[in-house]
This record gives sequence, structure tokens and C-alpha cells, in this order.
Amino acid sequence: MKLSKNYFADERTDDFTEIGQPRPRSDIRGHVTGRTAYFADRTFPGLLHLKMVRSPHHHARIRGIDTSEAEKHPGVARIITAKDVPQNLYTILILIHVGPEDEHVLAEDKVRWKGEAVVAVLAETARAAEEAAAKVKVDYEVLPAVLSIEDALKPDAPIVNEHHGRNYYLYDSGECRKVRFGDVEKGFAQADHILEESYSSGPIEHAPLETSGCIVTPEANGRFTCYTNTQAMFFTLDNASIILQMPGHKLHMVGGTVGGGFGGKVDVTIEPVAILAAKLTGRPVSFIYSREEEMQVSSPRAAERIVIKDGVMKDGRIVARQVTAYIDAGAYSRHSPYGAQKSAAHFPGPYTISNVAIDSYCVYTNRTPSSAMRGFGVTIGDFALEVQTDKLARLIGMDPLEFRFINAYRDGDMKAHRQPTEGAALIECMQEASVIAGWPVSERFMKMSSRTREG
Amino acid sequence: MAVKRGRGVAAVNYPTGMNLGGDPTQALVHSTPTGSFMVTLSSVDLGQGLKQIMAQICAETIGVPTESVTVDTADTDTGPHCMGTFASRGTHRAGNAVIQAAREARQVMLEVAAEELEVNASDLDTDGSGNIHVKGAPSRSISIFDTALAAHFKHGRSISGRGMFLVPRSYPETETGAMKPSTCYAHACTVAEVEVDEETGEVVVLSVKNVFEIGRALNPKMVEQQLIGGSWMGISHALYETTEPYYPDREHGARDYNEYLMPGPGDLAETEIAVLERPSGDGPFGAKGPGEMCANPQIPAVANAIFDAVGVRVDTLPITPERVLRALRQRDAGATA
Amino acid sequence: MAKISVQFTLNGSERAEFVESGTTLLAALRDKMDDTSPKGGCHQGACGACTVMIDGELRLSCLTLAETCNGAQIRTTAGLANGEVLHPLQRAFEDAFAAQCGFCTPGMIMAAAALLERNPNPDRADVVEAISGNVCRCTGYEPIIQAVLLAARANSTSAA
Amino acid sequence: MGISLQTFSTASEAQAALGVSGARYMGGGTLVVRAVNEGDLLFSTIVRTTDPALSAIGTSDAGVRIGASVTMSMVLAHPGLSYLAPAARAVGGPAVRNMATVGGNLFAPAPYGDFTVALLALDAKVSISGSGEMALEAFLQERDSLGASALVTSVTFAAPTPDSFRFLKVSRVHPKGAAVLTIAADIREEAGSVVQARIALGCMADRAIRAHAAEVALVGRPRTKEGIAPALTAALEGIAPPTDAIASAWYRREVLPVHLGRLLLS
Repeated sequence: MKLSKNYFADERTDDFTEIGQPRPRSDIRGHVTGRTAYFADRTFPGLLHLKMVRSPHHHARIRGIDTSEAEKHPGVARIITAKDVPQNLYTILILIHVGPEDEHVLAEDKVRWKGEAVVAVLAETARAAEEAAAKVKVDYEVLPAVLSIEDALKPDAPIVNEHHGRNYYLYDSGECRKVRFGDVEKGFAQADHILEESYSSGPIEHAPLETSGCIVTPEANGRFTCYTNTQAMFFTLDNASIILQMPGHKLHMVGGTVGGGFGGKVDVTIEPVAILAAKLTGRPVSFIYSREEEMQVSSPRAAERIVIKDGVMKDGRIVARQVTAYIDAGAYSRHSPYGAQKSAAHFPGPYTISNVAIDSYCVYTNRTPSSAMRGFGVTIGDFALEVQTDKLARLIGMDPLEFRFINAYRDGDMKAHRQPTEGAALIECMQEASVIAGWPVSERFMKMSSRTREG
Repeated sequence: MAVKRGRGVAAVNYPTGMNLGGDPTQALVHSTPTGSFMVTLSSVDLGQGLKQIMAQICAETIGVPTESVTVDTADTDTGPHCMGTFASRGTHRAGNAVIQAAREARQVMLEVAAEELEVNASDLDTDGSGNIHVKGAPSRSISIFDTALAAHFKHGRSISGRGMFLVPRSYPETETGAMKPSTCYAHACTVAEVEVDEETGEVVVLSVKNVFEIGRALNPKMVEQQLIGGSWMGISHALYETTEPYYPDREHGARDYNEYLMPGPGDLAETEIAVLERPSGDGPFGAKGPGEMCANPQIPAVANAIFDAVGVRVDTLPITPERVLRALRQRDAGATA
Repeated sequence: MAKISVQFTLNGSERAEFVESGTTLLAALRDKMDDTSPKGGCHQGACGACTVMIDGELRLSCLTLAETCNGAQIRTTAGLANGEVLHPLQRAFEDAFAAQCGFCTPGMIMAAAALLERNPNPDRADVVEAISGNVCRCTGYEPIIQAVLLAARANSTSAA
Repeated sequence: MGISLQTFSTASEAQAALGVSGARYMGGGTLVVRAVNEGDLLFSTIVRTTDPALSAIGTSDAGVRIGASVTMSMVLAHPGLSYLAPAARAVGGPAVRNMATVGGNLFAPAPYGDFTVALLALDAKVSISGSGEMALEAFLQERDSLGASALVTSVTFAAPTPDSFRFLKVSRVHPKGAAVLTIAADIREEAGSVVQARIALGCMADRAIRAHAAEVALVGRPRTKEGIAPALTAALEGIAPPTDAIASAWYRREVLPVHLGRLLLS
């Protein structure tokens, strides 16, 4: 790695003793000796194993649940169903007043995606839990499922989630989060060329080496210690407190080093039911996703559909950009309404464009709920934006790198979401890229600066 | 074999934090009786190295060596609130909270030292290796060890501080979407070079040259780690990854690491990284959050390089050999039509 | 449930425990013998985080039944260091910043150790092959490859 | 119920134990222990044998015999089996290769079972404890109906001539990745044309298959771009490639002729 200190040198002092020093990581000795403590590196006498019975259907009504045979299975300590959960209906972002509550900790009347948690089985061994789980009988009436954004938004589509009453999240701005800046139609009218293109992506898994999980121990003082690999301790504690109708002081979350997160450990699908299990049995409980659950049950990065329509001038200026983005939230909100909003703010990318219109939709389908992942609301958008940008440059016969210099945002430029640009450095990144990649650009671009509109 | 080469570029920015819901993190700092420092947080270290970075930030602020700072984190009984480790916010939000707490602790420490040395606290400075001295008179000094002992046993002072960083919640304006969704922005530009096999649709990423602007490299080796790993993940996203290869069909989803495709150690692109530092106004020592951004520019850069090589666009992720081959077939059909 | 006795040498110490029949070596090491250095990343044999050496051969402890290890010599990353003196690979992983979350590291180091014991002067391709059964999600592998090559160089230098 | 492991010193004892319901034979454990870990309830007794005969490799003029318990690493280490090294190396990473057995590989479903593809191209025979030998091709077709008590003890085949044997595994991930497709071929040539060809394909059905039509199309022709062209077309006859997370049936079908051509011309 090369630290290119010549850029912005006048904006920095580098006279530090600790900052900027390549010190070894404090946790490295533990890593290389295998002594770093992860949440699961603990054993407790009498530990129970939790195995989740999950929906085999994309969408189905639950007519009945019969756990009688499972309860009698040797080694079973307890079976937990929806009726055992004090506040079964929840949504994670209710903590910051983003509702409505739309998801059950354990399914009640319906399942809305293949893999949804229905019944929790607690047994002395993982094997006994598997065996008992196989004896849980759930009577399903299969319902028509909506599996794509396109199908979800059809007027006669089955409703995925009754708590929303429609297959998209309703913002104060309506069916999508909107950003309006300038007059996009006027921009298109003045453009030399119009280019409208669609982009899409499939769901992506965080795939951390350590799967999501927790171990909960009931303490003598009535509290519950939850050893967890959540990325957000208080998010988990506060949501568990609501779900379990248990005051926060009864809960103690303990993390440690997490074996990779990438945004995959910010949902609250594990700890509440495990704490409940510890409460109901009075015993320590381990609930750790199998690798297959991590791959198919834990929230992925959402699949997205993004349509970009641009107006561009022959001289390279993008004069209008309209983006319509659809984020496939799956069956429940989790963090997706926020992600769609973050996406709306991110468009139109690091370029200064006078006329912008953004519509960002959070769409519900009968799929594994999606949620945050590294680059939440941005990664797929950047793919779409930057491929589109390449297409625009080629459309007008301009070098793709030079095209970006022409449109790059600079200090003081107003962004589409009406924040002035500060601390821009896109131009300088491109200048350095031009040098290290041997991709020469015209001298005038090499003289440009993010700090001034001159040049 | 019909193998074609191409290169592509992409440039991106990335917001630090998530203040659409309010974005708070708190920190506490205190000294032990012998002048070691403890930072208490509830933020989570996911492997990005938050503990080490917070120790360096605290040490720099108080003026002590990093080794004398211990970071106690991820415990809700001891650590004050943190929104969580996500949205590229850990270093920025927790770092700011630690600076504020450490400044307060430093002030108390200097006040105690001032009493011991019978000078004004404002006349004192630290030497970074465990001593406090009168500015311009290094011989008039007291060790932090002795200062802490004096604070605890003689002056009844707690060398401690509280830190809080809160970006107030931003509510988007209904009609225009005017909002302040984050604070500072990090930047990147990537040039990717690929080889495309026109008979099989297979893509090999030969090299990526990444430039990242991250505000301040608080620990350059740790920055490098994250940027290399992120660059790999970006390429992985571009060409390999999905839990549902035939989306929206839900069949054939990956269940293990054999089926969930990611580049192996034999698939690595030659990776070059340059880092620029334009300190942000509100970041700890100017730092921004590069953790997420570093995996983004490779994706479009690779897509654009594929077009440069063989003249086809695959606008759906991941860009699998199958999608490339189908596009090539379409290209060839169009050429003969 | 039936308990079976298992007895083997773990990092040079004689160990004996009763486990349920069907218990994997990984579970026996972690739950019964306080060696949590092997990690359970998948229990499918596809991630390598549980990699150990059995009688000098690299094995996946998640796919090995504990009771098949009676009498065996088992080595894990927890036993690599000689007191406070790190194994050259451990030192190299530190120096090369070859770990982030650290979850794959113990398995990765065992895979590398098996390589260096067979081939003290590996080239890059040898290292790539040696760690090919071990998944890392953080580092992008390059720092790990560099660390193993660094350890090999350190070994050959100290031997010279 | 739990799991119980039964270990026998001879293959015949193990085979007898497999007659009990709920019993499954374990070779190296890469398939069976994974199934246990994933909560497979179809079996509760694991049977294995430490019979040294199953771990033996014999090479002589009469042919090659590889015991069913021989691991991929043992194949790799054997100087007389160097032509099989690429196929053995195609299985898993080093730790898996120390565990995965030749016998177990015969039961691995697509996209696994790369070593079996090589054995199929060598026209191997499979020895089953108590019921003699059968051709590998027939064994693969019948393996699901052989019953749980069928215990494979070894595979036998005639060694290929020097340089006649070719193996290719195409995967997305390197150096270890599940197969997009696997091809093994034993091609004998005289006076500039092919006199005998055996081609086996992996991932062109749910298990390894022979490409008989391609073999026929190759015989009597030179191993040139034009010479192999009919074989490349014929290779598509009778295939039914699976769609899985690695690749679709369409893709596998499309690239089979490309990779087969490259292998034959290499």
C-alpha cells in the first residue's frame, strides 16, 4: 500500500505519536494462538441445544401446530411456540420509531417465507433436538406466493405482509422515498442524448466464518447473561427487552471478538428466543445457526432492480438523472426501509447534476427477509451508477475516466438531497488512479481540484 | 482459445454513519491508580480492529503510549451505549466519543500534575512516553504513574472522562427528500483489468488498482488489511456471489462454502492500493469510514472491463460465466443478423 | 445416551474423556478438553476452521468422530507455541497482519504448518494449494499467503 | 436415539453389520459425518472397518487395485499412480484429501465425485464384499438400488499407457472448487489416429457417465481440430446435466464441447 501524502498535505498535520503508526493489533496474539474468545468458546453444565422448526413453504396459513409427540421425545426439555413469546410481534427499528411492527418471533397464523421460524425445540443434545423437531407437526394451507419485485407490485398480487397492507413500505412521501432536485424533465428536454438502462442483482450472503448465534445463561439473581456475536449490543438488548416484556436491567449482553459480521449480525432473530428458552427452562441455552441456516435463513443483502435514465450533453455533462430503485426486502422490514432511504440519498452518485429525481422502493416478497450488508443501500447502486456512467461516456465517444472528471462533485456543490458537498476527493482519487493505472487523461483534468470549481 | 483483455474504471463515494435514525455512541475513559488507561465502550469488534484503533485514539489524545491503554468493549453492564458496529460508523462515531472522554481525562490528569508540580495545568504537556512536563522545561516533570497515584490517594480526583458523539436525527423532507443521511464521505477509484474467454464466458480479473481517500489512515497497516480484503470482496460480488443463483427462482441456493462461490486463493487479482488522506472536519483526527466503501468500486470496474474486452454488457450481478456467454451469443447473433 | 471413552494425546498431553457416541473430534476438543482453538465454521467440511493434525496428517475435526481417534497424536494451534515462544507461522501471521476477525486463523495456521513440515521451501503455488481448503472472508487471502511465505523464509534463514 | 459407531476389523464383518436397519457405512467420514452434523435422521448406526486390505494399493502388470479406504492423499503419494494425481488433487483441499476415500467418492453426487470420473474413463471394475465384481459404469447406474449392505472393497483397472490419460476439472473457484464439469479421457493413438477412446464426464448427469457416442466418433480419426469435431458434437448425446448452485444445465451443456476439445487437443 502506498500512502499518497502529497494530496491535501496543506489540510493535515502529521505530527502524531500514536495516530498513523502501524502498530500491531492488540488482538493478534489471541488470533494466532487460538486463544481469542468468541461467544461460543464456552461450555456450561446442563447446556440445552435449540433447534428451530422452519417453514417449508414460501407462504402458508398455519392451521395447527401439534408438538405432543415432540414433547415426549427423549432428551427434550421444552418446546416453544408463538404463544410462549410475551410480545411476539416486533420490528427492529421500532427503537428509532420506524414501524410498523410486522414480524413474529415465532410464526403465529401464517408463514411468509421458506425458512421462517415456527417452533423452537430444546433438548439435551443437538441430535435429540433434531429428532424431536422432526416430530413437530405443522398443518399448513399453502397460499400463493410472490417471489419477485415485479410480481409483488402487480395490482392483483397477493399481500405478503398484512401489517403493511400492501407490498411496499409506505413512507411519508408515499410508496417510495423521493428525492427531487431541479427539474428532471427539463433536463431531459435539453439533453443531446437520453440513455435509460436497467440493472439488477441477486441476494448476497455475508458468509462470515462464524455463524450467528448466542449462548444464554440464567443467573442466580434473576438476570440473563447472553453471550452473543451481535454487531449491536444495545439494539439486541432493547429489542429483546421489548419482545420478552422484561426490563432491560434483567438482561446482560456480552460480546467479544466477532468472527466476521459484514452487516449480517444486526438482526435480532436469535437472542430473544434463546433468552426466553433459558427463562422457561431455567437452564443455559445455545442457539447457533448451522451453516445452511446462515446461508439461507439469515438475512442476505437484498436483491435489487435499478432503472437509471440520464440526459447527457455531447460535451460530457450529465444534465438530468432519474433513478428508480426497488429493494427486495423479503417478507419483513428488518432494516430495509432504512436501506431504501439510504439508497435514495446516495443517488445520483458522486457527480454534480442539476436535475435529479429519485424514487426508492422497499418491496415485500415471500422471500428470506433481507437486511443490512457492507455497503447497505449503496453497493448495488454504485454498480448501476458506474456501469451507466461508462455507457454514457461511450455513448458520446469520450474516455470514461475523463467523463467522470467533467461530472465529479466538488466542494460547495449542492447534492440532490440538498447538502452542500464538503471534503470531496473524487477528483484526486481519479488523478492518482490515472497515474498508478497508466491511464492518461488530459492535462486539464490532472490540474483540477475538488476544492475549487475552477478548471 | 479466444481470450480477450479489457480494462474498466469506476469512481465512488461512501457516506459515514447512519444518522437517519440518530447516530449516537458513548465512551468512558478512566485511569487506574498507576496510570494505565481504560476505555469502556459497548461497540463491537467484528475483526476490523476497533479495539486497537480506539486504543491508539485514546493514547494520542491523552498523550500516553498505546500499550498503556486497554479497551473494554461489547459488554452492556459496563459499556455505555453504542448504536452498533455498522454503516462504516465504528471508527468515526466511537472514535469521536473516545476523544471527548480522553480529553476530559487528560484535563484532570494535567490538573493533578499541576498541583504536584505547583504550576498551571495550561503550562503542562505530555511527552507521549509516560511523563508530564512543563512546556519548555522538560526537566520539571512528573510521571503519569505518580500523577495517577497522587490523584487516587492524595487529591481524591478521578482521572476520567465521558464522551458522547451524536449526530442528531435527520428527517427527510417529504416532497424533496432533503436530508442529512450521514456526515463525511470517503472516496475511491478503481481500475480493473480482466481477461474474458469468449468460448466459455469465464472472466479472470488480472489486476485491480485501487485508490481510496479515507480521511486519515489511523493505523496504515490495519487500513491496508481492510482495503485488501474489501477489494477481494468487491471482485467476489462482481463475479461470484449470490445465495440464489437463479433469482427469483428460490431453488439451488447455496448451503455451504462449496456452493456459495467466492474467489479462492488461486483466483486473486494482482492488487495495488494507494491511500489519500483529506481529513474530514468532524472525524477523529480526520478519519472517515472506509470499511464498506472499499468493496464497492471493483464491481462496476470489472463490469466495465468486461465490456471493454468483449463488447457485451452484463447488467445483472453476479456476472457469471453463464451470463457472459449468453451475452456473447446475443452479440454474435446480432452481428450476423 | 451411550457414553464412549476416548483417549488420545492432545498437544503432547495424555487426555481421556467420556463422550456421547457420534461426537465429533471438534466437539470433544472444544466441549470436553478446553481446546477451543479449532472453530466450528460449518460442520460440513467446507471451511477448514476446524483443521487439526492427527498423527501428523491434516484433518477436519468436524468430520472426524472422536472415538476413531483413540491412541492418536492430535495437534492443534493451541499447542503450536513453545511457552511464550511463538511458532514461526504464528509470528509471521502477526508480522504480516494476516488476521482480521481471527476465526479462520487457527485452521489456516494448521494447514500452513502441515505444508511447511512437508515442504520447508514452498513457492506461492504450494501455499495456495495448502490453504485451499480453508476459507477466509476478511483478508482476501493475500496477506495469509504472504505470511506463510514469510514464515518459510524465516525458517530457512534460521536453519542456515 | 443418538448415533452409535461400530468398528470391525474385517470388511465381511462390517458388511454383515450393514444388514441392520438404520446402519450406514462410513469411509473417510466426509459424507457420513457431515450428514450426522446436519441432522440426517435416516441412519443411527455408523459402520466402519479397519480392514488393512481396504487401504492397500496394488500395481502390477495384471492391473491396478485400489482399496476402497485408500484416501486421495494416498493416491497422490503413490509413484505408480501419477496419472491419477490430477484427479485425486481435484478432490477438496489437503485435509479433505487426507480423509476422502476412493470408495466414498463412488457415492458422491454431482457436482462431486471427480475421482470417479477418472476411474470411469479407466473402465474400472468395482469389487463389492460378498457379491463379486461389476463394471463401474453399471455400478454407478445401480448403486442406489444395491442396498445399504453393499460394501465396496476396491476398484481395479488396467493402467493407461504413458500419456494416454487426460483429466480436466473446470471449477469456478481455484484451486479448490466444486465442478462445473469434469472430463477424463483415455485416448490411445496409432499412426496419427485414435484407435481406442474412453471418455467419462462428471456433472453431465447426477453422477459420472461415459460419453460413448463421442468415443465412437473419435476412433479412426486424427486428434486435430477437424478430427475431433464430430466427437465434440456427439459428446452432447445422452447428457442430462444438473442445474445447481455452481452452474446451470444450459451452461454445462454449452461449454462441454469447448472443454472437451481443449482437453483432447492439449
